[in-house]
Amino acid sequence: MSEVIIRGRHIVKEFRLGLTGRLRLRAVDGVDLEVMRGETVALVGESGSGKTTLGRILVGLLRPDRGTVTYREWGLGGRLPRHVRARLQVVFQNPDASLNPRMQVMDILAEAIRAAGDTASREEVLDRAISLLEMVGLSADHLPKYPHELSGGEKQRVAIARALAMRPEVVLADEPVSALDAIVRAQILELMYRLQEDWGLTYIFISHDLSHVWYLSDRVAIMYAGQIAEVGPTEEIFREPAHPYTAMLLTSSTSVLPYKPRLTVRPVGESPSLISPPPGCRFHPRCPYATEQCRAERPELRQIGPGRLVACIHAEKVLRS
Amino acid sequence: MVLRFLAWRGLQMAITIIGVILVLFLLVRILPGDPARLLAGPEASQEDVEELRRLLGLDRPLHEQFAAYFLSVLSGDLGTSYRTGEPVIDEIMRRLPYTLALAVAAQTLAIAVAVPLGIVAALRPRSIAGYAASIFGVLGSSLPVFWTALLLIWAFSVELKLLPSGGAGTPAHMVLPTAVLALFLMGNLVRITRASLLEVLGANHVVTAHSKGLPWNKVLTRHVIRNALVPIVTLVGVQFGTLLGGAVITETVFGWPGIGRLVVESIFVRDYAVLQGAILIIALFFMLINFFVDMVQMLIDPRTRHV
Amino acid sequence: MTLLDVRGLTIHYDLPQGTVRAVEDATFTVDRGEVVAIIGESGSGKTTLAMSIAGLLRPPGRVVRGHIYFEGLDLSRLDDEKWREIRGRDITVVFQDPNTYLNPLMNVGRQVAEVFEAHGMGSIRSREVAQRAIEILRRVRIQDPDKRYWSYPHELSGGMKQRVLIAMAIALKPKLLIADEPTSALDATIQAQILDLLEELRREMGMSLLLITHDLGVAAKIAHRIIVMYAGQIVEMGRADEIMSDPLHPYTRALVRSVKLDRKRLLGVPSGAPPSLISPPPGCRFHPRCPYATEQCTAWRHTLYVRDNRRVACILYA
Amino acid sequence: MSDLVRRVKAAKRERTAQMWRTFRANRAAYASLYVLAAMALMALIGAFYTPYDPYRIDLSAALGFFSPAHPLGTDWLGRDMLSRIMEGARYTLGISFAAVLLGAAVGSALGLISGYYGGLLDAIIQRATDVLLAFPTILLAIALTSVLGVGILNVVLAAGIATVPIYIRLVRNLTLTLRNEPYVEAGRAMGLSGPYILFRHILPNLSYVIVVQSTYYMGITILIVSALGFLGLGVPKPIPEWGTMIGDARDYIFTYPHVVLVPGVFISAAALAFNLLGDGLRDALDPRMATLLRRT
Repeated sequence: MSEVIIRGRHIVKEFRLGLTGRLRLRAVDGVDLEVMRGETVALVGESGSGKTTLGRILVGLLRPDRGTVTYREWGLGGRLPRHVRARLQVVFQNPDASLNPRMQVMDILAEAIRAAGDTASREEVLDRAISLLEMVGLSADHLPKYPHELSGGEKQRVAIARALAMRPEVVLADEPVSALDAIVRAQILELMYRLQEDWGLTYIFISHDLSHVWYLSDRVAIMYAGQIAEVGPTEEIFREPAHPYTAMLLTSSTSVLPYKPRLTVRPVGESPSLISPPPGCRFHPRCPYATEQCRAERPELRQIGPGRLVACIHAEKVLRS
Repeated sequence: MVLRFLAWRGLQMAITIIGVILVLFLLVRILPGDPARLLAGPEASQEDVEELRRLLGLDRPLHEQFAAYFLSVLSGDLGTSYRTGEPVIDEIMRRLPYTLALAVAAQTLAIAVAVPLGIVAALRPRSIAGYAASIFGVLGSSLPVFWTALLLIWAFSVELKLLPSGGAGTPAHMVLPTAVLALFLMGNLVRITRASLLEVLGANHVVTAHSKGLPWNKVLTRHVIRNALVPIVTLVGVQFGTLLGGAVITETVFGWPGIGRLVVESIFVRDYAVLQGAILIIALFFMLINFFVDMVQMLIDPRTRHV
Repeated sequence: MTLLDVRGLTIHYDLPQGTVRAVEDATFTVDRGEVVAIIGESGSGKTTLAMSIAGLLRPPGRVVRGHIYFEGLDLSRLDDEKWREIRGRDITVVFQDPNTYLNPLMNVGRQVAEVFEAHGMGSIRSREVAQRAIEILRRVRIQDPDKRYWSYPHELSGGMKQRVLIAMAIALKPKLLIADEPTSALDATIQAQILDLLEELRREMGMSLLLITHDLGVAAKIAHRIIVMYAGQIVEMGRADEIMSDPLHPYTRALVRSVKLDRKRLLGVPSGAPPSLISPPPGCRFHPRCPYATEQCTAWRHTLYVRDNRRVACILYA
Repeated sequence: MSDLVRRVKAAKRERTAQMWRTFRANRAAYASLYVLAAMALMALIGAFYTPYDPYRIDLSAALGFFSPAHPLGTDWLGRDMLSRIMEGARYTLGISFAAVLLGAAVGSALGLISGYYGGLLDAIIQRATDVLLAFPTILLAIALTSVLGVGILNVVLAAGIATVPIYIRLVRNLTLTLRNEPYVEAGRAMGLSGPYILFRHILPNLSYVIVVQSTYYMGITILIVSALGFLGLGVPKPIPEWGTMIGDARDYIFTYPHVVLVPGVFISAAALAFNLLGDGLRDALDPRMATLLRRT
């Protein structure tokens, strides 16, 4: 369980904006994160927190500007051998855009099956496509369909089947259910859970919905303004947040959670601009615990318990209150 | 912000202008035939031609020739017309007012007819205006200009004897060329107006305007038409730019002494200095208008002010 | 006490592919000062219902049957001019997506000021109207309202834009505010602030709030009563806490189960998706997905049965 | 098994059939298809058979109006107008078609490369496009023919090159959008190669837009080609390219307007049909394209 398979060190990613690329938006700013085999690690944060960018970097879809990412013995920065690339797959948020509108489900799956190197006869491709569809709760009847003939949930199931065709070890699921209706959301989350149980998948699960995180994840990384605020086991973090931002997020959430967080932090303010973030701790303008020191120094991510890290100098105070 | 934008656009335009001058320079260089021989005339002796070649600097390497050409263009010297012996710039300046007058008249007429027609067509698709708009919309851009021009001459000059068939001088001379050009412009203008208005009518902010209880006429003027103007202004800019140089055919048919006709004349008499100069001026105008359109766009649409 | 009384409201969309039965036989009331949430999945008809109450239903949508009484006045029989007076003053709307519901080419202050102009309180150019707009912007906690007055929508964050939309909606102290997914495009911490603001304004002004949402969590947080819609019909209504703790209708049960997630369990939510509203299944529209469905369900006619404080449209409770 | 394969293929056919049904519902576009088919047929027949020799001068029959012997009349040299129209169809339509093909192929290829690979190549292509876009299209075509001289191939080149920058812009912008589509990113995650993604995922989604745009450009190019002919910068005389016919006949407008009227009707009909066909194709191939086309 505790075998680290993806290791991200001091990851920095900037995007250039404006006509001349004069403005730099630092989407991810010095992040360390590890992903363990067979676990689900959730990246949680609001829009602009850098969770999507970080997720893509962790599976080698984006190259960091600084820092290193390794998957087992391979560095994720340049081109990967095909069989390694295949082991890191993605499922995206928007089911409408994640399938090529001109391809039938058959072609979509066949492409993935061939790319996985499972080539062979047409019959075998067809067999494999059907078994993939059955794995995700669809049937051979879906093979002739075009994406626009599928419902949102069905599209997302096909996208999952396409990822599974590669026989991945790690799947990055970037808000896979946020565009769906409540019941379909639950269906897809349940499917993800079952697939993980059956195939020992490792998930990097990006979400802003805390009940989904609660359902699926073993560990959570709370992100704020391009940095990690807090990392740790899901249950511990939900019960005992150590970062004031985590507490604010839990207080704000309308998700139905089994218990209220111990600490209530009234939500105020908005996330800062990543072009010119506040100095020191980026959360200090919204933080009820902020002191002079918070305005001046960037807090380091430090260990406060087994597997728990937090980037707040007042973490002990937060935990006690 | 605005200053930065201006600087950026200015730089972009400068690069484009250099490119345009280079293209025009090369166009003449790769012309079939020897420019020195052309200038000297068929009767000139071989020595005279060589002499002229040296005088014109045509014996020097290409990049030196370009540098010389470029510098003279920058100093406002577009060369001399071999036909009239006059500076090219003088000839162009004499023609420009005619082209401008025709372009302004045609564009104004097109806007005055097409924009209201497009608006009514969007609001009442099943009205007479709606059908008229669809007909104008496809017909205007499908009829060849030279043909409509000839048909109008036939109808109004030959049969009805109401208007002169060509030339310039009185306001009556302007009527037919203006009408021909305006009809051509109207096709696209009606279509864009109608489509743009339909798009804005379906936009969410219009629902908000209704939800305030705002009267329909205010919703229309403040929230629909104004927003629909953005693509219309862009198209008008492109059209006006095209008119300045692209009214070649109308000017030719009606013998209108504008810059477009100058282009055609100089092609036929192989007066390449004039051709180069005229096209350069047209391209400059075209770019200037695009720039101006961007500025107007910034006035209408605050989102474009942040770049 | 009753402010809004909707009776047998039926709305259809006439499309080339057929008639969409978007809302069928909707009957419910909203009391003064009450927060009622209409909850349903996309395509359940909840937005259509809200739009028709606000008089913003657009063709091809049309009210086929039923009445909407607002303070005893039948809104479904109102002419355009009378509607215009009520809309924006007595009944107002806050929309889902703050990015597209504001005019991108007009500064936000003027867009708020237009509400005053629309109801005969002076031109948007007048200093007095501008001042009132600034006060309203201050009321929805926009900082530096006199500076923000001149901002264009793209210069504001999503949360700020939503505050501007709320400012328009509360400017004339409405009796009924309809909020259509007011927070679903926003981040959690902003969403909480907006919900707090709405609740605070409702108390202060004594208005009623009709909340349209797909998010049971949002509904549970601020609504007194919840109305659950499925495929164009009301399937259940009752007190929010009761619905959350003890859902009766099989659809409501599935819905509640799908938001009250336990860690890593099989959830047992029904498969399938809502039916087409052009040719809905006969009888109970949920029966093809329902674990309790019997023969009778296909012949059943939509009825809301009373059970304690609850109304539920399922033959199990007949 | 084979039953499934059959169903997959049937669904593919059904999708095509659905497009065809949408297209046919647009009556103007459907009618245009017939008009264009008739014109193409006319051009084809014209290559082998015309009622009269289109180049034979017969002054005794000069300037005849419509008659059973000469359905479209004769011109001032007594040449049969119908025969000349049939002969000219090959040139006007053929040259326009070749020019659009050239412009679309070169422009799309450059736009695709520019948009997909970016970098220095993109910068160079973009600056060159800026320069070409600084000239009004018709002027660019005129300037090119004046350099290249009269000739069929030269008209194709001039009219084709004149549209290249417009295709580059369109295709580049679309490529930039498509490149970031999640299904393209998923393809990258699967380890699909750049060229494969380009041809399998980007190009097919682009191709519909290129086809529709090219249909519209057929309309515009017919006008440009005939305008060049009208000015005497097109095909060499005495080839009866339709625009050239009008240009040669313009002095007779005062006395015998039919010599101008007839070729003009054909040019207009062809241009109109392509414009209407474009609308029909746009709606049938992809309803979302209307916004896509306008945005770029």
